[in-house]
Amino acid sequence: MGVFTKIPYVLLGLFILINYGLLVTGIFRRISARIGKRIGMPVYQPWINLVKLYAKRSSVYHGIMFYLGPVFRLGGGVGIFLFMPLIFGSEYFSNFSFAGDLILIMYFMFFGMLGMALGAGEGGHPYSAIGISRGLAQFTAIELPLTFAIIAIAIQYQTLSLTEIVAAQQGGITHWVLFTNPFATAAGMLSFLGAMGASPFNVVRAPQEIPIGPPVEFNSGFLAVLRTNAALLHIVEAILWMNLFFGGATNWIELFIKSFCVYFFALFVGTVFPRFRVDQSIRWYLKVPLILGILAILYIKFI
Amino acid sequence: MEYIGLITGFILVILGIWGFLTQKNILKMIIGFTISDTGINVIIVSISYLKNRTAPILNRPDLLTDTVNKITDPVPQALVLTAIVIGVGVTALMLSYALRLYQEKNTLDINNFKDLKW
Amino acid sequence: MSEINNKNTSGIEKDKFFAPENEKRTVTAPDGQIIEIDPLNDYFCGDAPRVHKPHKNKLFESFLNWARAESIWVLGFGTGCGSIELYPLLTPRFDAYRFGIQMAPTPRQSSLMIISGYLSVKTLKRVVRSYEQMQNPKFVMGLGSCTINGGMYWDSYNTINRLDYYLPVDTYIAGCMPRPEALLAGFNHLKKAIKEGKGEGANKYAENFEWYKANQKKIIKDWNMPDYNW
Amino acid sequence: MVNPIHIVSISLGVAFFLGFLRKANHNLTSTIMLLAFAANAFISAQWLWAFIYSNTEPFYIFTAGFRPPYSISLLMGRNEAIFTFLINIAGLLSGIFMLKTYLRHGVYAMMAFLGLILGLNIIILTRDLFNFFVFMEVSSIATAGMIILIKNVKSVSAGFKYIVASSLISILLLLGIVFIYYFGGSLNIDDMITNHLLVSKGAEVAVFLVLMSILLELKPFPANGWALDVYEGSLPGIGALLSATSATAVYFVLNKLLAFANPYWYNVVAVVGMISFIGSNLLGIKQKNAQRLLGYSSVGQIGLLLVILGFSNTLGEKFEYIAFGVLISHYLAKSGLFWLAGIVKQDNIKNWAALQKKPIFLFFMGVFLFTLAGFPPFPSFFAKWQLIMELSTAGMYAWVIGILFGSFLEAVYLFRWFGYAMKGEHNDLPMFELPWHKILPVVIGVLSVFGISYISKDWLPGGTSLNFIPLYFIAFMYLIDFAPAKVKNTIVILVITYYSWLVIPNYYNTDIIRLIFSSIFLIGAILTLIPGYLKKGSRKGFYPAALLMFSGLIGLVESTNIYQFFFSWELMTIGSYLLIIRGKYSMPHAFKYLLFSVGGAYFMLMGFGMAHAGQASLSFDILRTGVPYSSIIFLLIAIGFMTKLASLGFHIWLPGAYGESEADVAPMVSSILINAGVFGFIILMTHIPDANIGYFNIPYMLGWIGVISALVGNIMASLQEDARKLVAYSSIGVMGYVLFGMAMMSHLGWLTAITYTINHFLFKGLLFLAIGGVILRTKTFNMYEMGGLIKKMPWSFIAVLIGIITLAGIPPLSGYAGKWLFYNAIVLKGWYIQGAFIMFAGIIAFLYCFRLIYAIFLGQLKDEHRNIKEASVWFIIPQYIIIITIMLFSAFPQYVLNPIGNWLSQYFPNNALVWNGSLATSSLGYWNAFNIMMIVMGMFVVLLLFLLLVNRGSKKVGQFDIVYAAERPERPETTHMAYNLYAHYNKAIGFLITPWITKSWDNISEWVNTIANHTRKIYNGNGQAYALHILIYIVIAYLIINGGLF
Amino acid sequence: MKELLQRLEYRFDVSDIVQKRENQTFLTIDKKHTISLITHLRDIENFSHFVLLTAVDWIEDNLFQLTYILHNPEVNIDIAIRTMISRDNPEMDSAHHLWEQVATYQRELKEMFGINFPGSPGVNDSFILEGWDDIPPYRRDFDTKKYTEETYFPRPGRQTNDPAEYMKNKLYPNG
Repeated sequence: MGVFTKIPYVLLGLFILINYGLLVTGIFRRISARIGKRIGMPVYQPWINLVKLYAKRSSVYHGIMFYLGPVFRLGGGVGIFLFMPLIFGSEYFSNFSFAGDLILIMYFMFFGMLGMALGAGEGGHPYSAIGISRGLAQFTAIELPLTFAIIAIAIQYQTLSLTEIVAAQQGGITHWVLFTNPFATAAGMLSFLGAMGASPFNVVRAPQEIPIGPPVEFNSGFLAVLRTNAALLHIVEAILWMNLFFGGATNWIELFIKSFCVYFFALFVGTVFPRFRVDQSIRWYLKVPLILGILAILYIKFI
Repeated sequence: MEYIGLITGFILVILGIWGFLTQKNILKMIIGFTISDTGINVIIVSISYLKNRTAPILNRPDLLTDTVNKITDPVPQALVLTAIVIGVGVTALMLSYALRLYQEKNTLDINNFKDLKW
Repeated sequence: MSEINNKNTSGIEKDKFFAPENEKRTVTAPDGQIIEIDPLNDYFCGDAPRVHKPHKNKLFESFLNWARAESIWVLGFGTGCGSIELYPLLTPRFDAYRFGIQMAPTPRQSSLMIISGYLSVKTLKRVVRSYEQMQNPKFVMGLGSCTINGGMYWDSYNTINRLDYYLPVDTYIAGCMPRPEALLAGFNHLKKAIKEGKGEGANKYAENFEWYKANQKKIIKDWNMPDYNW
Repeated sequence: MVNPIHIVSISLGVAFFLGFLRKANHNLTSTIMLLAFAANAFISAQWLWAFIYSNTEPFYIFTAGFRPPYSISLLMGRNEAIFTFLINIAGLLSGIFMLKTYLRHGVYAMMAFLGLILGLNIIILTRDLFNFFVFMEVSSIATAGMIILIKNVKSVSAGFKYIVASSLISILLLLGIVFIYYFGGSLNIDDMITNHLLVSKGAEVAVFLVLMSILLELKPFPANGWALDVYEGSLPGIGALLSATSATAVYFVLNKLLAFANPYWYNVVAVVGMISFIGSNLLGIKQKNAQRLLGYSSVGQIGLLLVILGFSNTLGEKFEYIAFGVLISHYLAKSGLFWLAGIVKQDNIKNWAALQKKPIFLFFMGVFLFTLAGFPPFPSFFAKWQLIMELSTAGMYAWVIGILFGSFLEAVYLFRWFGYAMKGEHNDLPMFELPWHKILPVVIGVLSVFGISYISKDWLPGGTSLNFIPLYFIAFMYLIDFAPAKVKNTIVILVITYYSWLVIPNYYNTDIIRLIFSSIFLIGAILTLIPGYLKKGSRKGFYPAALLMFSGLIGLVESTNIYQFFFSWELMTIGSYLLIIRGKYSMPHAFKYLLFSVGGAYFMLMGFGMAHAGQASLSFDILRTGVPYSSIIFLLIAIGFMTKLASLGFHIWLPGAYGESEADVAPMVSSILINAGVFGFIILMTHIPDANIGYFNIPYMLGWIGVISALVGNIMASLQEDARKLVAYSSIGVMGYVLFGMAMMSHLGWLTAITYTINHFLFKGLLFLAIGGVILRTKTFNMYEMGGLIKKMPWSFIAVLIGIITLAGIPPLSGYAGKWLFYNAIVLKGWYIQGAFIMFAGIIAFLYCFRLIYAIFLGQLKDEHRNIKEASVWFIIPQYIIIITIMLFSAFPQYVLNPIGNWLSQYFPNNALVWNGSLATSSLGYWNAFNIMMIVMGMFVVLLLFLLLVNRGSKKVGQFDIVYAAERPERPETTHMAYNLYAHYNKAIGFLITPWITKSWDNISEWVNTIANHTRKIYNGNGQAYALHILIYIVIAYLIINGGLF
Repeated sequence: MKELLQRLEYRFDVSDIVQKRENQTFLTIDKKHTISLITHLRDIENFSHFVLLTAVDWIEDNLFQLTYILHNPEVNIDIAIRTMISRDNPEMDSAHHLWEQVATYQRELKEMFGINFPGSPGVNDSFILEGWDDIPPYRRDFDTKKYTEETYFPRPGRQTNDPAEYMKNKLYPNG
């Protein structure tokens, strides 16, 4: 299939995933409200919020990077999406994964982070800088166990291609990395918590302390773009982790269910645990998840 | 007895060096040096000494024949002259140093001239 | 700081409260050039606000208004004692989230400002600044009698009597203090107003900008910000 | 041909004649004296000429009508001609130098001086022992006489100590000579040699006394306190004489007399020399007095000469060359430096900063110091190289270590001194006088250094293969140093362009690695020279130094054997040192840099020596075939390269050296120079593919060092406030990756390393240029003092943005290629744990990347920078050339990486990466650079249009129009959140970067200083104590020698 | 307490000693000796806690009364020191060197009553009122109602009751 014929399918997939991401966000707001014995906002609230933000009549910006920042940010989310095969075995929904493998996706996460950082930096707000410095610092620690987990998977399957990793996990639940290398899964899922920015690792946006961290200056359409990206990015990350550890998906239903479960994990932990300070979370990641990551490699190497 | 000159010379050299190293007064040090210098000279002369021979001065007719076996070695005697001259030169130089040092600090104690060290 | 004040005010009565941080000052650039800094002009945008007309398509505009009404983000800014009545709204008992009402941390991202009770002059300055930093469309809700006519502080030397002289108010909630139920009713009223297209406070503010500004400046004497805080 | 005896007759005659003229005009008398020296020099020169060019037979002079052994005889051979020539020239130049002194002190001083030179001439020429003694004494007395005649308060007591010591020595010497005569029956040296007269036990004692006396005359450590005091106390002119002439003559005599001694004496001489060399260089470290420092250095150099003499049999036919190289360097440099001391008239080495008032004298001093320290292209370099090679061939590694260690210690104090002179505070210091008669000898000295260098280079095997053309050009640049910087810059750029045109195409299609590195070095040179157009004035001294460095670098690439390689390496070191020290506060850092470079170079030299051992060739192949010790060779050479790569442990020089250097020097050294280490590793590792010591696999260890370097370098970079230090630490980090990649010893590992090298060259040059341009405008290095500059310097901002995207490895730019290759390499190699940590380090790079761009360009614009202009166009142009290169490399990496892969497959046969157009496929994954680029660009444009559509009519607001908790910011300084940005990170993992390495280096230097300080306390200033040292030295030597140690 | 008061009387010219509660005594001292009394209480008598500083406007006597309340936590005693200062030139020695927080009270008094405390840090900075240009509002000659009506756009038609009258009528409608 040529690149250009792929574009409609890619756009379709993008549309589905953004909406699915918004839906999941809404569902989770609802679930966490229930945990707090509230009724919670309607499931469709994220759509309304998004419409409202796009419908804001005025907006302010601070400079060219304030414009480009959200573009980079959304580019990061869309980029991960573009290079990730969604449905295993589906030629239509493998996106542009022919151009790069797992490493490309990993490093595309930085694309968005850099955009956020630059845009927020241009805003000139001290809280943005604090938030970004926290976010980046925490992210370094988060990536470490993930790196171990990915290397463990690469050793296990002798490939860095996401498609092949998923392919190798087909054929029953016991073929999932979850069972073939539980340590890698544990390390990966712990870093997933951080990657999702869920509590206890959400000090980056700490609303009470530094109003909302990096996006403090973003308004109206800029914020809308960021929100769109958040919806997309979180679900895409869930899909990535699903592909890595839980056998991927062969159809849309499986994709929805599995990614929902992965996503739910972050939510579940987040509603239960209080927030870490950033130095605490870094040190925590350099303890348990790091050891799990090393165990993952040792496990796959020697057992 | 034939080594008495040699032994005296050595004793003088050692005495001189001993004085040279232990006396704090510069003049006494110089005296120590001249003593050991003299000792060296004595040694040189006594080296040339060969038993039952005479000085290499051909003032007697009998010496003109078989000269080599009748006289002591003449070379050290030539050397000793040079050595004495040099010794005198060095002594004079040292004395002038002593004078200059005394002019500098009004003292002749070697311990007072430690401006330069380390 | 006081000395600067005194020096600056010598002789000129109207400059008595000219904020010292707004004084012109000179700095030396790295290349030796002397630069004069005029803080108000150099650091702030300072343009007057613009009227943003609603969308021409009525139907589309009403859809957008619906979204605006159903997604009210409240600026977390408690101006007076009434803010204590706001927080129960978020508890399971009242659960304002049901109505799409959320707290937002910064003015940039919020659409509703609640003036919760009496408003002293000192706070008014901050309120004006925060309000102006919110993006159009934006709404103001006056909470309690104090915002309506001064309430029990009507003759205080330092609290305003009528909020609508300073900000375009969309909804008042009477009471001293109004209970959270009253607040919910107020929110409903506000939503209705927005859906009806009456939530044009921001445009009203822009249209009557000079009047509002004159009123504000009348009581805020040490005006240390540009006329409009973008 | 004038009979050499006329040297004697002229000197004596003039000396006596002067006695009559003591009332005459001193101008006349001094002219006569100088003419006498000139005549002497002419005689020896004439003989020298004859010996060299017409193979004349050695010429014997017989006195008193007898033939030896019955009379005194003199010999004029080739060596005698050389040495007398040296001594007479030194006499002449010293005479000129001290002209004023002689004019003031009259004929007696001149007579003493003539006596000294006469004595030295004769002890060289004479073949008679007693004659030697006599003229030894004559020269001693003359020296002491000169010291006392030339009234100098300090020197009198030193002179007395001198005469005390020398008279003690003369007693021993005389005793020895007398007993030699007693036992051997002859005083003629030839006689003793040919007839083996000195074989009895008693004769050995006599020989012991004679040789020990001569050794003591050479002032061996530690029995040399008297000599040091004289060096310190006497006039510099006399110091020069003592150091250059007396020592030279006595050294020659020792050489002459060793012929009749028992062969074990060579070992004694070597040991004495080594103790002296290391000991006095150690003590020199603590020395602050310039002349005393020179004294220590003299002693050290003589020690080295003694070592060489001790190994003269081992060195064989190379002995003369080596000894001559070291001796002539010592002779010229030491007398030159003493003369400079006489010109500067500052005791404390810190006050030599006065030289900055006349920069040409700094140049002279530099020439002399580099000559002493054995840097190319000076003769001592060739000599030292050959010495190490020969000793290694003989397997004497302990001696090699000793020599290198001593040389290193010498470099420590010499270059600390040079640093003070170059960069010390000189405003309070008085200007020195510059009479012509003091300048002339120094200038002649400098010219002679160059002349001899030129002559001596060809006398070595492989010497002619050295590329001297760049050096000529450098000399030319020095000659036109007065020209405006712009003119010189143009000339240099044109020449380098022409040179690139000559060199680079040669490697096209033949040697991809050399193609890459020559491009990096030469094109990098051009790019980093472009900002030089900004400089006003003539920028003295910059271009020769820069060219020296670049010629060294390109020399590395062009070198085909270890000799050329090492030569270029040292050239590069000098050049970069001179460049780095130009920074305002960079003196201590440049010093550290030089020490590490010298230390590293000595490790390399040792390694090369071991490799050369037993193999006649000098080509790189001997590394491969240096079988028995190949692992150790690998380790030694690797340490040398690691100092340049600033790997952890050897990194402490880098941040300061790069951070404090000039704005356009920083990119030169950081993005170009540092690659020399990479190139070295490539050469090394392609020739020694694997190295194990015991159970330790050295590349494995190197890999870990790379990991830790990357980690620590990146964390350190994140915690810097100074922009240039940040980038400098990041260099440590990136070089950690490179080292790690190289150490993997796999196809992909190397490909990664080379990709990283190219990337590092590009982005680090870009960053340093951009930041240098900004700093030139803002006049501050602290990032938190900048901010908001994007509005004023958008071009620089874009450059930095591209730079950090590349650095951080964000797709689609070429940094990502490195990351992708890295993952593949790690997994294929099986270095998982290290690999994960090095990826962790790569992520930490984000922290400093963001800090760099945020703190400088984003955030709040400071008041001072409100009217600031964009960085100079001369900085912008090279940046954008680099950016275009990055873009091309990012989109079409296959054109570079594919040939590298092919080249690599000859070393690592499994071609791990398959290229299909722009699609690279490894056994693990795949990567299509061009497609990624296109997709990302397309996506970016679409999203940007979308956002523009959504936010049309957005309002641009001022810098203080931010939500500030309903307040307003008051000052940009307090609003710009940039100081200590990663405080929490420091809190979390700051313990990782406890500077224990810096501390341990500090401790080492502290220990060395303490040892030196305590040891030098034996020189307590008491003349008797010095005499006692001499005696004890002799006694211990006697016990050891007769104890059968040799 | 008694002994303490005796000691104080012995040393200082205090008057009007009124024991309001078992552990709280008010006393009056002239302006000159106030600070030395406070210092004495703090340093000798262990009154380590400064409770408050306030003022009363005795406009009829043309005086301001300053009240300093100190507390001795060891024996749980309060002493309130009253001193009268002239209303014409209201100025008092600063006590901020004894407790740092006194400066804040003094700043407030400066703003609200116009009593000056020379040397007190930041005493001239606005405290609660930003940009106040009328006479200090706590002075009794400041007519707050008039000021409000002039300044704050009172809403027409607002009815105001005197609370005392209103409650009286409501609770006891029959009088």
